[in-house]
Amino acid sequence: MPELIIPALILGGFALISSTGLLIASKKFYVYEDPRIEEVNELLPGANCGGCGFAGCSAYAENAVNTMSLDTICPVADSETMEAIGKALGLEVKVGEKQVASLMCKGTTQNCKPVMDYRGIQDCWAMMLVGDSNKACSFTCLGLGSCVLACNFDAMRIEDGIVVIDDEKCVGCGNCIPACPKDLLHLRPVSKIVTVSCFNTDKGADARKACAVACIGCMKCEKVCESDAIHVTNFLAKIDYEKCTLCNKCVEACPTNAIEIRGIEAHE
Amino acid sequence: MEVNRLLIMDSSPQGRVTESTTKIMYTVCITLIPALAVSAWMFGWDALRVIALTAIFTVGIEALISRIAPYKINFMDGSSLLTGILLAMNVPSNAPWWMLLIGSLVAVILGKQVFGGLGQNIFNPALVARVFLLISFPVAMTSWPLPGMAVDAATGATPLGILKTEGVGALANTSLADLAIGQVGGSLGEISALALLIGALYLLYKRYITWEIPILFIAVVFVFTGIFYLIDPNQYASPVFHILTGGVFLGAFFMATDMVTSPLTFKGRVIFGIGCGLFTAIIRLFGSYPEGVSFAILLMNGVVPLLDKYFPDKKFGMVKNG
Amino acid sequence: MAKQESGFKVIIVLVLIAFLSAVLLAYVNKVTREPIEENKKAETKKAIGIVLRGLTGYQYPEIPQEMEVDRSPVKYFMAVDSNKNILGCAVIVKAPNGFTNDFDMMVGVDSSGSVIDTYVLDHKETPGLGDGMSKEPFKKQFRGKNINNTKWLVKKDKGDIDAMTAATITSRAFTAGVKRALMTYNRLREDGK
Amino acid sequence: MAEMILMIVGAVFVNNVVFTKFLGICPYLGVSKKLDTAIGMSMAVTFVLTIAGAVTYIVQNYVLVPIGIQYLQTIVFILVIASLVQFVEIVMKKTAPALYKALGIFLPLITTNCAILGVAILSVQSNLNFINTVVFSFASAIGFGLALIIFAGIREALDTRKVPAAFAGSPIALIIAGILALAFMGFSGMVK
Amino acid sequence: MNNTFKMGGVHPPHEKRSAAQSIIYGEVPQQLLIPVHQHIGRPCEIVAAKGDEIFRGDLVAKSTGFVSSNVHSPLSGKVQKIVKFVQLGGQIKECVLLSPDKAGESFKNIIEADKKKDINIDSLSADEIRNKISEAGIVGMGGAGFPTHVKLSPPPEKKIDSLIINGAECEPYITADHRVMLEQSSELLKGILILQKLFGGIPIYIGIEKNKPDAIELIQKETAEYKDIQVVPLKVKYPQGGEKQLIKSILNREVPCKGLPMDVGVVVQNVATVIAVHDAFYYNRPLTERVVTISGNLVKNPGNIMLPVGAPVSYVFEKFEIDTEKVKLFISGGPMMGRTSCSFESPISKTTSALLFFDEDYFSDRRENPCIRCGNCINACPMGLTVAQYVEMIIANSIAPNIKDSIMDCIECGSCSYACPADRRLVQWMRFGKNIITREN
Amino acid sequence: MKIGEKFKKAFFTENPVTGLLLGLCPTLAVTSTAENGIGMGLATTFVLVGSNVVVSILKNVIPSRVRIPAFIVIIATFVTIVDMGLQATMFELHKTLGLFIPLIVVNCIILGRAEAFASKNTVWDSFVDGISMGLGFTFTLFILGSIREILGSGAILGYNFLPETSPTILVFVLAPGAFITLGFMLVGMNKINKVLQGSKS
Ligand SMILES: Cc1cc2nc3c(=O)[nH]c(=O)nc-3n(C[C@H](O)[C@H](O)[C@H](O)COP(=O)(O)O)c2cc1C
Ligand SMILES: Cc1cc2nc3c(=O)[nH]c(=O)nc-3n(C[C@H](O)[C@H](O)[C@H](O)COP(=O)(O)O)c2cc1C
Ligand SMILES: Cc1cc2nc3c(=O)[nH]c(=O)nc-3n(C[C@H](O)[C@H](O)[C@H](O)COP(=O)(O)O)c2cc1C
Ligand SMILES: Cc1cc2nc3c(=O)[nH]c(=O)nc-3n(C[C@H](O)[C@H](O)[C@H](O)CO)c2cc1C
Ligand code: SF4
Ligand code: SF4
Ligand code: SF4
Ligand code: SF4
Ligand code: FES
Repeated sequence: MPELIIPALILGGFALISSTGLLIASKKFYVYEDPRIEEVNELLPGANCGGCGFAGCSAYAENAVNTMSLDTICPVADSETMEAIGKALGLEVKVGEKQVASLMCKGTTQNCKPVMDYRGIQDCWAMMLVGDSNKACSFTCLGLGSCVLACNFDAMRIEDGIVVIDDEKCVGCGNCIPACPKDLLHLRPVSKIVTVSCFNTDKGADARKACAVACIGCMKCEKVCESDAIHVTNFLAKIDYEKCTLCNKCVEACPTNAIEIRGIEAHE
Repeated sequence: MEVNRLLIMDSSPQGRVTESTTKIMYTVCITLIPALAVSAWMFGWDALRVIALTAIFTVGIEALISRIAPYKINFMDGSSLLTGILLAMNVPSNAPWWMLLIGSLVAVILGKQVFGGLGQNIFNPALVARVFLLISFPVAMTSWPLPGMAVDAATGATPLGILKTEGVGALANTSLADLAIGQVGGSLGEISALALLIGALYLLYKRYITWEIPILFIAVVFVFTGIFYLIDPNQYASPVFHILTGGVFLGAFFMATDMVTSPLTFKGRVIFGIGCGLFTAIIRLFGSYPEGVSFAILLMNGVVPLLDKYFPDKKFGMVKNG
Repeated sequence: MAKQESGFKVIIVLVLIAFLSAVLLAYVNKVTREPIEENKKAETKKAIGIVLRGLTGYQYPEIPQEMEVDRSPVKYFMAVDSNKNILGCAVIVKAPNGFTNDFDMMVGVDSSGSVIDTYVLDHKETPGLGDGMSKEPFKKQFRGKNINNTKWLVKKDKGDIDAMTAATITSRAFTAGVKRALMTYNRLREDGK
Repeated sequence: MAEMILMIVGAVFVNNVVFTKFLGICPYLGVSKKLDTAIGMSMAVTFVLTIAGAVTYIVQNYVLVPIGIQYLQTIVFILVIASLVQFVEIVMKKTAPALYKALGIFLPLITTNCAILGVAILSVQSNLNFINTVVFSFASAIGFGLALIIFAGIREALDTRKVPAAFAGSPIALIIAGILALAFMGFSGMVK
Repeated sequence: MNNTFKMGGVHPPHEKRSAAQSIIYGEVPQQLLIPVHQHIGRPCEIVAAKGDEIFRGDLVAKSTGFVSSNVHSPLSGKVQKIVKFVQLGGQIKECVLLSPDKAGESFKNIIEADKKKDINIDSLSADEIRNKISEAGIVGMGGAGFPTHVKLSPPPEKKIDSLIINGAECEPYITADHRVMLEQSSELLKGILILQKLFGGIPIYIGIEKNKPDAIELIQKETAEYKDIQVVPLKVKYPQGGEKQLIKSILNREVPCKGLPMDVGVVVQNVATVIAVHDAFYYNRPLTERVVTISGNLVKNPGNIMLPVGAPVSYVFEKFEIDTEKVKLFISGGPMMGRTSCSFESPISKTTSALLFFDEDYFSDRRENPCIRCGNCINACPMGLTVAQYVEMIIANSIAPNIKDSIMDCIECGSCSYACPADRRLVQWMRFGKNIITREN
Repeated sequence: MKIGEKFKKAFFTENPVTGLLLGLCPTLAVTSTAENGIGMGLATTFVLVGSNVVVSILKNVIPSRVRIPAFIVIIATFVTIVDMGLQATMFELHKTLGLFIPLIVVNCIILGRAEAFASKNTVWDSFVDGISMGLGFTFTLFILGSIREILGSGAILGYNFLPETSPTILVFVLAPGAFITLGFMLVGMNKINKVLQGSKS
């Protein structure tokens, strides 16, 4: 019997010493912490693997609470755990209609003539250092894909010299918007498929000369719209998505096809 | 006036030097010819066979990879050819073809392409391959056909191997002149210090390599082994012997200077050269391996990022005087 | 937020778990102690069986005896028959200066002082090179050699032992080890043990 | 003295914890993406490993061996190390917040770093005396730190290189560790 | 005496093929497209309106602040309209389209009609000088186009003790400054005296590269009697004309990082700028025309021409027998710092020092290859920057905070790209990096 | 979750080694032969299952503040049992696995599963989790061990398929080979995972 009891007593003793020691230490050296950090920490797997890029689970928890974001996902936790963490922090998925990025340009190389043979760094911002525009229209999409690089969801690609967005893949994170030196991207509700695909504020004649499908500011759309949803300022039409009823009247009225219906397939 | 053709738009400057990566790489290949000639003279056709095989293997493997890699690889830019030649210079002339194939695979894939190809690698590809082979096939990699016109299959140890296994006494009849011109055993490229020097001088003249690394490398090996020689000449070989044997010249002039895997800054290169020399000497004097050059360079390759980061060069305007 | 248990409960639970674990382990230890001891003995026995191959009816002490040779400790099992006549000896020596390290080997010596066989207990030599020393082609040359009829150096050092290809260093260490074992035995005989 | 130097060289270069003993690989890969983190981690490991070496020496030689319960080694060591780390963390947080900011976040990681337990067990196994245990633990930690810092430097540099997607991240990290291990083999045999 | 800077630098072939050609004057062009924005600083405000009849020297756009500059009309005529047009250098900006009424007449006659004044510079106060320069819309003609009156108004705590006149002209091909020094040396001297007066009689150094021995000799002769004006022959090395390098070469002072010449008590002015200053005072002439070198491998008769600001590039085609059919690349400025352009109708501006015309393969056009870390760029960089490392960071979008200042220190001289065997677009990447850093702030 | 699905996850997509990069030390250290790999894998599986079950039984008893120490003690108990058991029954294997048996305690997989899974799930689920994760681990070790053994010693599960004297690529049984092989294995596993995930959607 003693050969069972003695080790048990010794180990029990170690456990006693260490737990009491820790308890006392944690009382004596108590430091206030946001209780939610501990809560998130509890929810985390506690593998302390450093796989998330933070130095251990509590560092991850601290970051999540302090920044109130769950951008980095714990590689060990399953999706339920992540959801639970989200709940604990009150970080819920934003309700509301899904937004997608939309390009305000139709200046493909057919519609808008190239004006230079650009050979520098293949990046829109870099190109802007060498020239303002590689096509006749000074507002055109340069088609070198700075936005594509910024998109983490593989939702964009370049086709015929302009960027094309995949509404299915786009999650509306908006990362691409500041990535465009030409300010050509904006977010719209995914169902609002009628958009003005032009950003040219030049006078009608100049715009027309630069690009076959430019908005020339003729005001026809504004006149046919029954919901007061489209307005022309600075020779450029702009749609108020809140008011637009998708009646398509403006699309039919536009003489240059600057207004278009996007992603029809996706919607039918 | 309508412009009927599109004008080139590009960033300044438009002017460019006439140098190119390809030109540099092939030039280095050419500067290795004297050393190759010496080894062909010493080892006969076998030397040429080894060189031809590694050259074909490295370039061929890279060509195959260029077909499947998601990025562009210019396998004719001479860098893989150079890797192949340098690998050949690092193996004995009787190395069997399959060993050369494994070496080439390691050099091109493990040493270079997994990092993203030319310029992206951290470690010297040829040396990764050499150390890989050395550790995998120590027998084949440390016994050498005896040089000279003899074609018989006699094998022997390199001077450093003899030093390691038999001590200084056994070296009594190896003359330093023999070492300098290559009358000793060794892998293809490590036998003739003089022939290597000829090529290296041209590279220095063309500024394809800088003096810091090779000079400090050799100097440190000399000084460090010299100290021990002075302490006990019966146990330690002379410093001249040390710098003339093994891969010191090959390593210092052609491998440590690989621009891709050496530091960008002057201070970095100074430390790099000293480190290479120090580790070479330490491994030779105290380690189990007879030769330390490859290990030393690989080790220093590993700290190049730290050197680049912590030893920047002086910038214009760093001194306040206004 | 998770509920805070009282400090007392915390301590009790942990101590209890530790307590129970230790009981369990002590029990397992009790059960396994015997077989483990057996295994350890069996290993020694196997080694001795190999190095004293051919001898029969010998006994040896459970715990090896120790002595110093060349300022390094050597262990040995004297093999005796039931009348305490020495049949041979299994000597455990450190072979000095192997390629990576010193390594332990056991050398069986017959009563006349010749090598019966060798067995490497634990080594860190390179697989494929140095570890050839536990293989037949290398091992067999030592059998029957004794301290006087052989120059205990490798051929390279002008001795009688054929080194393994490309593993001279290991061969040297091994040879020195065997020599040390033979010297141990001789010393023992001289001391009249 | 010479012996001690040899032991240090041995633990740092020849028998490097990471490259030849395979201890602490998880944090080695996990905490080596940034140089700053790697330096912090190295210091924390050095700190804890040295203390752990000393404490486990005492536990082993003054408790386990006298009573003859060496088979509880693993469980006692890990308990002691875990509590020790947590204790240090709690105390450091209160008394030295600056140090805690620099090192504290690495402490929880260290509990489950097998380098600590591994080195503790190794030094017990090789029957070192107290001073040598402490020195050995410290040198092993330095070896870990050296490997970690070199590695982190390379990985940071890799950010700017075009590693193919298939190899990016852990695969290339392991390959680099492999090549470094190749290079470290040059030291083999230096300390017998 | 080997005056040069120590750090970096490259030696591109000089190609000064037009050096012996004296400045010619053409006839008045049919149309002028006067760029409204020709300087660094705040854009100015257009004052000319469609239909206005204006005269030579009239204001077409007005400065809108201290760091801004007036734009005047080089010719009299009628304002057709205000249009946006692509400038030399690719940026699209507003221009005033003017139909000169004296189209076809000799431009030289028009220039020489400017009334000469005999002024007494001793009577001018510093502020008067600055105001005059500001009025005249003078901007740096050495390339950057920084408003000159700003450079001449250092804050009081920066004591200016030396003035350097930049006649280095280190760019290949360009000979405009060289010709100006030869043909207008007395104007240059008078201009210098005005600036010397402005700063209260400080010593003047005129830096000229040794590949212009005739200019060195002439200016030395002109200034022989002035003890405090010294001509400094400079070693031929690019970018000898960069102001920081020039200061180092001549005074052995190093402008601190992020600093300006005035931080080491120096102001640097280009020779043409100084002559513009002279013209403003002696002829009451605002800056409306400049000497432009026309050269390149497709130019049969390389030369130098005085052009009114706003003249389209195509204006020079016939005069210099340019094989326009073959032109695939044309550069405004030199091949090291000049900018490519995509339209032959773009107007020249106050800072256009040269127009160079080349065919497709003159500058071998090569792809950007991977950096092999050869360090050539680092050795070439006159600012001592670890270019390759910075650029890799910029590409990877992970610029270490401590190198941001260094990136901003790049003077975009092009030495690095010039030296790079892998044809990396280093300058463009550096500019891209600057762009990222400024966007962050 | 279906058991089949669970196993697929444990073997491929969420494989402890190639997916989560945990437990690397034993993975690298003991896989110079396939046999050692299996031995280590099974030993770990035993500890994993044991600790998972016990933790899930005790999940409501253990106070959260001493959760980690308590788990470690439980795990260490099982490890010590394995240690002694192996020594008693498979002495040779125990010798080669050596130091790494006690280190199972700090194998992050085990604590990770105890925390992430067993402390929140039923005994049965934890048992299944332990088995699947453990076998996933074993599977990886086996593959890695096999590759290294074939290349490095010219043998499959101890059986030499090459003639005695033919050279093998020694590096693969040494430390560098372990890292490099695992590196390439990760690439392969990622490819497989992509295919598996592709087939799902
Ligand atoms: C990876 C490697 C492992 C080696 N392992 C051993 C070894 O285990 N034993 C040994 O004696 N020499 C070993 N060597 C040393 C060399 O083979 C050395 O050249 C050899 O011992 C010289 O002896 P030789 O005269 O028989 O060729 C090794 C060398 C290398 C490169
Ligand atoms: C924001 C800014 C402020 C400047 N302020 C002064 C100044 O106060 N004094 C001065 O001498 N130069 C000043 N400069 C001009 C520069 O020193 C330099 O001459 C100008 O940028 C053109 O130089 P470069 O032709 O060498 O490129 C300033 C430049 C900038 C961009
Ligand atoms: C790389 C480089 C080269 C330059 N070369 C010249 C030159 O050759 N001649 C010149 O007048 N200015 C040159 N400059 C511009 C000068 O730095 C400086 O801005 C100018 O001399 C100031 O005079 P400004 O304001 O009158 O133009 C160069 C600038 C740089 C950055
Ligand atoms: C001076 C010089 C030395 C070189 N040395 C080596 C070398 O030792 N090994 C090698 O594989 N490549 C060498 N190269 C070629 C090339 O840089 C190498 O393949 C790159 O490391 C591949 O990215 C060298 C190139 C130059 C210009
Ligand atoms: S960056 Fe975001 S918003 Fe833009 S396309 Fe991609 S997913 Fe859509
Ligand atoms: S949308 Fe903007 S960023 Fe995207 S390719 Fe077009 S110009 Fe570039
Ligand atoms: S362009 Fe900038 S980085 Fe390049 S050499 Fe000139 S100053 Fe240096
Ligand atoms: S010159 Fe070009 S190749 Fe050489 S280091 Fe600089 S960027 Fe790289
Ligand atoms: S198993 Fe994770 S650190 Fe060793």
